[in-house]
Amino acid sequence: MKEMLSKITEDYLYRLIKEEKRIDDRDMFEYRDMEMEVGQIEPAEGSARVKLGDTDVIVGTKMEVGDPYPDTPESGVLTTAAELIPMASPEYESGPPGEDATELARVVDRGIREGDAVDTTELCIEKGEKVWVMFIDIHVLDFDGNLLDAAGIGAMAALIDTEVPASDFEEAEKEEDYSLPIEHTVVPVTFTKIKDQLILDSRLEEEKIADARLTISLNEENEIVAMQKGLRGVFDYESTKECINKAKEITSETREKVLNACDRENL
Amino acid sequence: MKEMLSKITEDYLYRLIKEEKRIDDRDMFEYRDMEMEVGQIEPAEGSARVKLGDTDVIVGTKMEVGDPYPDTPESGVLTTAAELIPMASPEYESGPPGEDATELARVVDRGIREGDAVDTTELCIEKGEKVWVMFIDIHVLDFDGNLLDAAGIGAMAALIDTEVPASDFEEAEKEEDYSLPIEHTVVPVTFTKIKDQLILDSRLEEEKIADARLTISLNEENEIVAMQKGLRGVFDYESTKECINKAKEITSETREKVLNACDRENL
Amino acid sequence: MKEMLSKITEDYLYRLIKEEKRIDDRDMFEYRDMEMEVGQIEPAEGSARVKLGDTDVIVGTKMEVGDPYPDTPESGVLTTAAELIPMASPEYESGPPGEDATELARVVDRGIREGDAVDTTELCIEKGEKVWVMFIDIHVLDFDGNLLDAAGIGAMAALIDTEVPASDFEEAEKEEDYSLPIEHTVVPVTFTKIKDQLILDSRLEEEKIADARLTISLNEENEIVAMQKGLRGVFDYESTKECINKAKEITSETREKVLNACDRENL
Amino acid sequence: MGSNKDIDLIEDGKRLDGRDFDELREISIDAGVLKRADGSAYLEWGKNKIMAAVYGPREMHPRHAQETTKAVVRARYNMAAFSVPDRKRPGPDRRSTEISKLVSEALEKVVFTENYPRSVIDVFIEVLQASAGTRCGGLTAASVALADAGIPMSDMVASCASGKIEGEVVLDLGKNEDNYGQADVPVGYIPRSDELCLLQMDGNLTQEEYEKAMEMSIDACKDIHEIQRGALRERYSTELQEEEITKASEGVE
Amino acid sequence: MGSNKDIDLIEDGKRLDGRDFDELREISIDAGVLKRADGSAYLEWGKNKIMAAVYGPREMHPRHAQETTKAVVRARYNMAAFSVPDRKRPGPDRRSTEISKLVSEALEKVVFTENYPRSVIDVFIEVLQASAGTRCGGLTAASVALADAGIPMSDMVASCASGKIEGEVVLDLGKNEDNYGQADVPVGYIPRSDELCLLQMDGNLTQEEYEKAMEMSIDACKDIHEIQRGALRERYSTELQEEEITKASEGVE
Amino acid sequence: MGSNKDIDLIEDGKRLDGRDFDELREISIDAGVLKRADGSAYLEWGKNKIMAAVYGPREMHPRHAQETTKAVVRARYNMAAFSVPDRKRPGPDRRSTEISKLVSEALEKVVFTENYPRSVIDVFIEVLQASAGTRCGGLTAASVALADAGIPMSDMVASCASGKIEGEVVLDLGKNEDNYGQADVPVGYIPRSDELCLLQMDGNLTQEEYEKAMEMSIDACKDIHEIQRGALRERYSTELQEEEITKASEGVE
Repeated sequence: MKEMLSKITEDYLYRLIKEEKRIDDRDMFEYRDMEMEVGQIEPAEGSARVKLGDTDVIVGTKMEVGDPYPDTPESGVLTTAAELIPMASPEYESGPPGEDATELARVVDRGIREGDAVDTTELCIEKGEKVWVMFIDIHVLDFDGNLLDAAGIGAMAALIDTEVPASDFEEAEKEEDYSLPIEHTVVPVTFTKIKDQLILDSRLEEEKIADARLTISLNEENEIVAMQKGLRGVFDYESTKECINKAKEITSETREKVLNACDRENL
Repeated sequence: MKEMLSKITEDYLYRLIKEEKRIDDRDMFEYRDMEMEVGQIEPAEGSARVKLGDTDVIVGTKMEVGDPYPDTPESGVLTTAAELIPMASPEYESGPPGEDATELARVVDRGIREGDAVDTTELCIEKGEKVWVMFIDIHVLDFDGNLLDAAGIGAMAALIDTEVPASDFEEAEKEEDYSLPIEHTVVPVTFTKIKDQLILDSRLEEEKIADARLTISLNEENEIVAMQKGLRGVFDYESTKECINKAKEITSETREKVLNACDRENL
Repeated sequence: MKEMLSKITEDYLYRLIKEEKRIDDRDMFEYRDMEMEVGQIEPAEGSARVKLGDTDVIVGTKMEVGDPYPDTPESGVLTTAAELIPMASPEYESGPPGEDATELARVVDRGIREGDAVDTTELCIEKGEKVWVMFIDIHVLDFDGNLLDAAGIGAMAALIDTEVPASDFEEAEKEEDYSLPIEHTVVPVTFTKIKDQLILDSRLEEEKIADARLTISLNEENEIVAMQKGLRGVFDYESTKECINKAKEITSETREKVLNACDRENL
Repeated sequence: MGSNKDIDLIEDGKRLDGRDFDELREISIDAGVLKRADGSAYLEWGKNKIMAAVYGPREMHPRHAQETTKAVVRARYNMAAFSVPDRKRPGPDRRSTEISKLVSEALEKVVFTENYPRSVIDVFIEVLQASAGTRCGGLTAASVALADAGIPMSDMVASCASGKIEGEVVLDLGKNEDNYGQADVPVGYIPRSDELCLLQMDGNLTQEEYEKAMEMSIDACKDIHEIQRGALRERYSTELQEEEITKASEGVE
Repeated sequence: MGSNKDIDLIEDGKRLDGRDFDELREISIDAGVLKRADGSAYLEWGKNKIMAAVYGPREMHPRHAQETTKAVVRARYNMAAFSVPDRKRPGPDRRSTEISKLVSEALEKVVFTENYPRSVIDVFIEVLQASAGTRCGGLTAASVALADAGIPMSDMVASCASGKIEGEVVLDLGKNEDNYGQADVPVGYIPRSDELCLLQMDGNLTQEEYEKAMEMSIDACKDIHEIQRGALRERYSTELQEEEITKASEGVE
Repeated sequence: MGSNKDIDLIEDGKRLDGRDFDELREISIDAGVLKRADGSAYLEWGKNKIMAAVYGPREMHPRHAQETTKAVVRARYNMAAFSVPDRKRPGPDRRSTEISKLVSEALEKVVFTENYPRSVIDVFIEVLQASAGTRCGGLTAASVALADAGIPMSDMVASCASGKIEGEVVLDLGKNEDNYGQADVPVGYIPRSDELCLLQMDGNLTQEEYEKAMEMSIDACKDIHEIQRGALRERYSTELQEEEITKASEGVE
C-alpha cells in the first residue's frame, strides 16, 4: 500500500525546492516545531515523546537484570527495537519489523552505543554473571517524515530520564534507584537530498521525492560517532563534509533542547 | 475458504427458527446426544472425548515439572491451547492458531482458571522454585457447531480424569501418582441468538446464521465464574439474566453427566 | 517458480535414456567428476566442499558445549540442517527450510546417525550434565542435481576433518583439541529411476523427468545403515536388491576418495 | 482475577484511592489528535493512556477477506513495550488477539458497514500506559476515533467494567483491585439501543452480584457516552473556530 | 534406532508382548467416521490410535501450486500434543514435515490424479495416540479414507514396517522394539502392481537381513490390505443397510 | 566498535599483520564461477570468502512489489552457519536485514533499472568465511556478478572501509582491528561519477580523521575497481579462448 504523490504535486515540490523554498515556508536547514515531553510514561524507566511537526514518536526504556554477552562480561546489555505500527501511516503494516523499522532501530542504536551515551560498564552488577539489560523501544504514533531524528532525539532524552530500578530487583544488590550513568549526549541530524538540494527535517511529501539522506550523530564534543547514508541515491564526498559542518551547529542546538526538557542535574 | 449457506437454506432456517423449530426437531434448549469417553488416551495424564452430535472434540492433559510464575510462586501453572485442525472442517487451515482457536482456548481456560476448578496451590512442589505445569490441549476432530461447550465440558472431564504423574518425575518428590486436586466442577453452556430467538447447542448451519452467542460457566454452587459474548451481534441485559437462569438448570444436568462419565470417587 | 523442461528437451532425454545414453555421454552408473576440498573453512571445526560436475555443496561442522537429551545422558548431540539458498537455483526461495531441504537434512542425518559414523558416547563430557553439541550445516551453492550424494559425502568428509575445539571451552575439561572420534565411514549413493532405467548421479535435467530415486547409505563393512525412496514413483522389490548390490561397489570407491581427500591418519 | 491474597482494598466504606463503590476513575478524551489517520482519539482513564486511530473505509487486502455486501471492521489492540512494569514483548499474543477480536465484533454493530462493501475499516488501539481496564478504554476511544473519521454510525459504544472486591460490587476496578479482586465484568454498551455489544466476566459472582454489577456499568456507560460526545463537540468546535479564523483572516486580506 | 541399551526384547523365541517374529500387532479400521470430511478412517494398530480424513478434489490454493494436468495429493501428518509421553509442541517439526512429504508421494501413485487438473486432494492424518509405526498406520488409514471419499484409485496402499531386534528380523516393531532395536524398515506397498511406494530404513542390516525384512513386510501388507478392504465393505454394507431402512420406512409412510 | 580493551594493534608503525596504514589486505576475484546463476563472482579478501550471484532481470514476485517504470534491485546478504567462530543461526537477523537493504540501495544507482520495468534483479551474497569487512566484500563481489550477468550498468561499485585504531586512521580494518578499534567507515564508491552510494560510520572520529579516512577509502576503491575489471577481463578472455578452442576443434572434425 505504498502511496504515490500525484505528478502535479511532485512537479510542484521539485519547483519549490529548485527555488530553495519549502511547502511550509521553512528554511532549508530549519527544524519544524520540536515538542518534547519527558518522563510521562510511568511504567517505563525513562521515556520521551518527541513531536517534529506532525511526526510523533514515543521512546521508552525498560531495564531488567540478565546475563552479559560472553565477550563483554563487564558491560550491561543494550537493545533497541522500533515498531512502525500501522496507526502511524497507511503504508505501515502489522507484523514483525520490516527493513525500514530495522534500519531505524539500528541507526538509533549505533548512535547511542558507538557514542558511548551510556556508561555500560557501570551497568555490570557481577562480572560475567549478571548485568543490567536495557531495552529502548521506539513507538511511532504519527508519521510525517524524519523519523530518524525524532527517534534518535527521543532515545537520548529517554536515556537521560531513565532511573535504574535497583529497588525492584533483589539481584541488583542496591536498595535505591539511581539515574542512568550518562557519559555522552549524542544527537543525530538527518540531511535529505532532493536533486542537488540538501534540506533538514524533511516532511513526508519531501521524503517521497527524496534521492538520498545522510544521518550524522555527534556528541557534545562535536565528534562524529555514527553516520548512515540511506535511500537509493548518492552523495559526493564534498557534500558529506558540508553536512558535517552544518551538523555541528544544528546538533548543539538540539542538545540544548534535550537537556532543557530533561531537567536532570547530574550531567 | 469460508463456506456460505445458500439463500434458500438460509431462508428455510430463519423460517424454522421463527416457528421455534429446529432442523433436527430438537427443542430450543435441548442438547444433541452427548457422548463422553474418558481416559482413553494412555500417554495423556487425563483425557476426554466429547461428541455433541457430529461435533467431536478430544481434550488431553499433560503435566511436567517447571518454574512458577514470579507473581504466583506458590501455584502450579495452567496453559490451555486449542487447535482447529483442518481435518475438522474445510474452513480450517493449517498453521498457528487463529483468532477463533485463540478465543476458544481462552474461554475454556477462563472457566477452569477463574472457577478454581483445580486447586493450583496443591500443585506447588517447592515455593518459588518448582511447580507442576499443566497443559490442556483441545483437539477438534469434527466440527458441527458448539465447540465452546464440547471443549469446555471435555476440559473439565479431562481434569477430573487426570493423574498427577509424580512417579515419573524425580523432582516431584513424591513416589506415587495421585488424582489431580479438583476444587470445583465448572461447566459451560452456550446460548446462540438467531434474530430474537435463543437456542442451545447450535449446529453448524445454525451458527452460520447466528447473530451472537453467550457462554456462561457455572460451578456446582451455581456461581458464575466466566462469561463471554461472541460474534458481531448484541444481547440486551434482560436476556443475559434469562440465560443465567436457564444456565443453572442446564449445567447441573451436564455436570451430572461429566461426573458419571469420570468414575472418580474422591470428589 | 518451478522450471519446466520444454516438451522437445523432455522427449530427447527420454529417447536417450531408452538407448542407455546420457546427455553428457556418461555411463548409466558413472559419477560426474567429483572434486573435494576439505578443511578450507577456518572458522568451522571441520568442512568439506564437494562438487559433482556443477553441483556445488559446502558442509561445515560447528561444536559447542551443551545439555544432553534426557533419554541419552551419555551421548553428544548431533543436529543436521540444510539450506537450499536461492543463490543455488532459480527455484529456491528465501525463508525457512521447506520440505525438500528438510528431507535432504534428515536423510544425511540418518546416514550419519544410524551408521554410527561418530562415536557420540565419546562426546559426553559429564554424564547427564554436559556434552558436545555438533551442528552439521549443509550449504548448497550451485544446484545441478544429486544433492543427496554431494551433501552426504560432504558431511562424512567434514566429520572426518573435524577437530573438537576443547581448548576453546573451559567446560570441556580438556586442554587440547582432538580429532572427532569416527567409528564408521558412511557413504550414500542415490539411484534415479527414469521410466524403467536406473542411473547414478543424476543431473538437473534428468531429475526433472525422474520418477523415483533410492538413496542407500553403506558403511565400510557394506552394511546398510539408511535408505530412502523419494519422489512420486515406485520401485519394485527386485530392483531395490539390484541397487544394493551396485551400491557396495560404488560406495567403496567413494569412500576411498573421501579418505584420500581427508588426509587423516588415525582412522 | 488475581491470586486472592489478603490485601485490603476497602477502608471505611471507600476504596483505597478514595473512590465510592460506584465511582469512575477520571476520564478525558481528545478527538482528532493524529494527522495521518482518518480519525483518532486520545484517552486518559485513571492512569491508562490509550491512543486510537481509524483508517478507512479502504479496500480490503487480502482480497479473499473482503465481504461482498459490507465493510469489515478490523480492530488491532496492541500494548507498547513500555506500557507495563514488565516489558511487553512486541507483537500480538493470545490476550491481545482475543481483545482485538472482541473489539472488532463490538464495533461492527454500530457502524453502517453495508455502505461500504468490499472495504475494511481499520481500527488501531495502542496502549501507551496500562493500568487495568485497557480493553474498555480502548473500545471507548475507538468509538470516538470512528466518529472523528466521519464514519456513519448508529451510536458510539461506551465501555466500562465493574467487579467485586472484598465481597463488594464496585465500578471500574483499578490496578490493585484488578489484581487482588474477585471478579471483573467488562461491558460494551450502546446507549441508543440499550444493548450490550461486549460482555465478558471472570471471577466469581452470584446472579445478584452480576445484576448489581451490570446495572452499575450500564449507568456508568451512559456517563462515559457524555464524555465521548463532549470530545467530539470540542473537536468540531475547534474545527469550526479554525474555519472562522481562516475566514476572518481571509476577510482581512 | 535407539541407544542400543542391553534390554531383552526376545524371550523363549517370542517377543515380549508374546508375538511371533512375523506377527503383526492387532489392527482394526473403521471407514467413514467423520461427518465434515469427504472421506475418513479411524485405525487402531496395537496401541496406536490414528484418524485420517480426506477433503477434495477441490480447488488448489495457493494458485501457483496448481498443476495444470493433474491433481496434487497433499498429506499432512500431525501428532496431537497429548499423543506421546512427553508433550508434543503443536505445529509441524522436521520429522512430521518429512513424513508428510513421503506420505504425499506414496499416495499420489495410486490416485488417478489426471482426472482432476488444478485440484488438490488433502489428506489429514492425526495421531491421537502414538506407539511406534505411526507413519505406516497413517498411510494405511489414509488409503482407506481416500477410498471412502470415492476418489478413483488403482489400489489402496498398505503399509507396515519390519526391523531387527537382538539380531533377529521381526515384523512390525512395537514401542520398546523401536526404541531399543537395531533397525527399522517402513514400507508402503501396492498389492495390485507389486510395487513399493514408500521405503525407508535406518539402523543396521546386512543385505540378507534386508531381504528377509522386506519379504516379511510385503506378506504382512497383503494381510493389511485385506483389513482395509474389510473396512470398506463394512462401510458400504452399513450404508446399504441404512438406505434399505430408509426405503423401508418410506414404504411404511 | 569493540570493547576498547587495551590491545596493541600497532607496532613500529606497522599493523600486526605487517600492513602499512593505507594498505589493503589481499583481494582476489573470480567471475562466472556458478552455473545456475545468471552471473556470479567469488571473492577472497584477506580471510573473507564470499560468493555473489545474480538472477534476473526476471518477473518480480510478489506482484505488488513491482515498480511500473523500472526494475528493483533486491540484494540478500547471508552468512553461512559455519562462517564465524560462534555458529550463526540460519535465517536473517537484524544486522543482515540492514546490510541487505543498504547493498540493494547502493547497487540500484549503477544499474540501468529503467530498462526492465516490473522486473527484479536478485543479488545473493553468501559469506562463507567472515573476517571483518564482509559488507564491503559482498558489495564489491556483487558488482562483478552483475556485470558477469550482462546487466547494463553505468559502472561497478567498489567498496572498502577505513577506520581508526590506537588513534591512527588506517585502511581496511582486519578482524582484531575491527573488534578492538575505535571507528569503522564502510564506503561504497562509484569511480566514474565520483559518488558515494554506501556510507556508514560508527565509533568516534573528528572531522579531520573522517576526511583522512574517506580519502584513503576512495583511493583504495579505485584500486579495487581495477581488480574488479581484471576479474571481468579474465572471465571474458577465458570465454573467448573456449570459443576459439571450440571453433578450432570444429575445424578439425
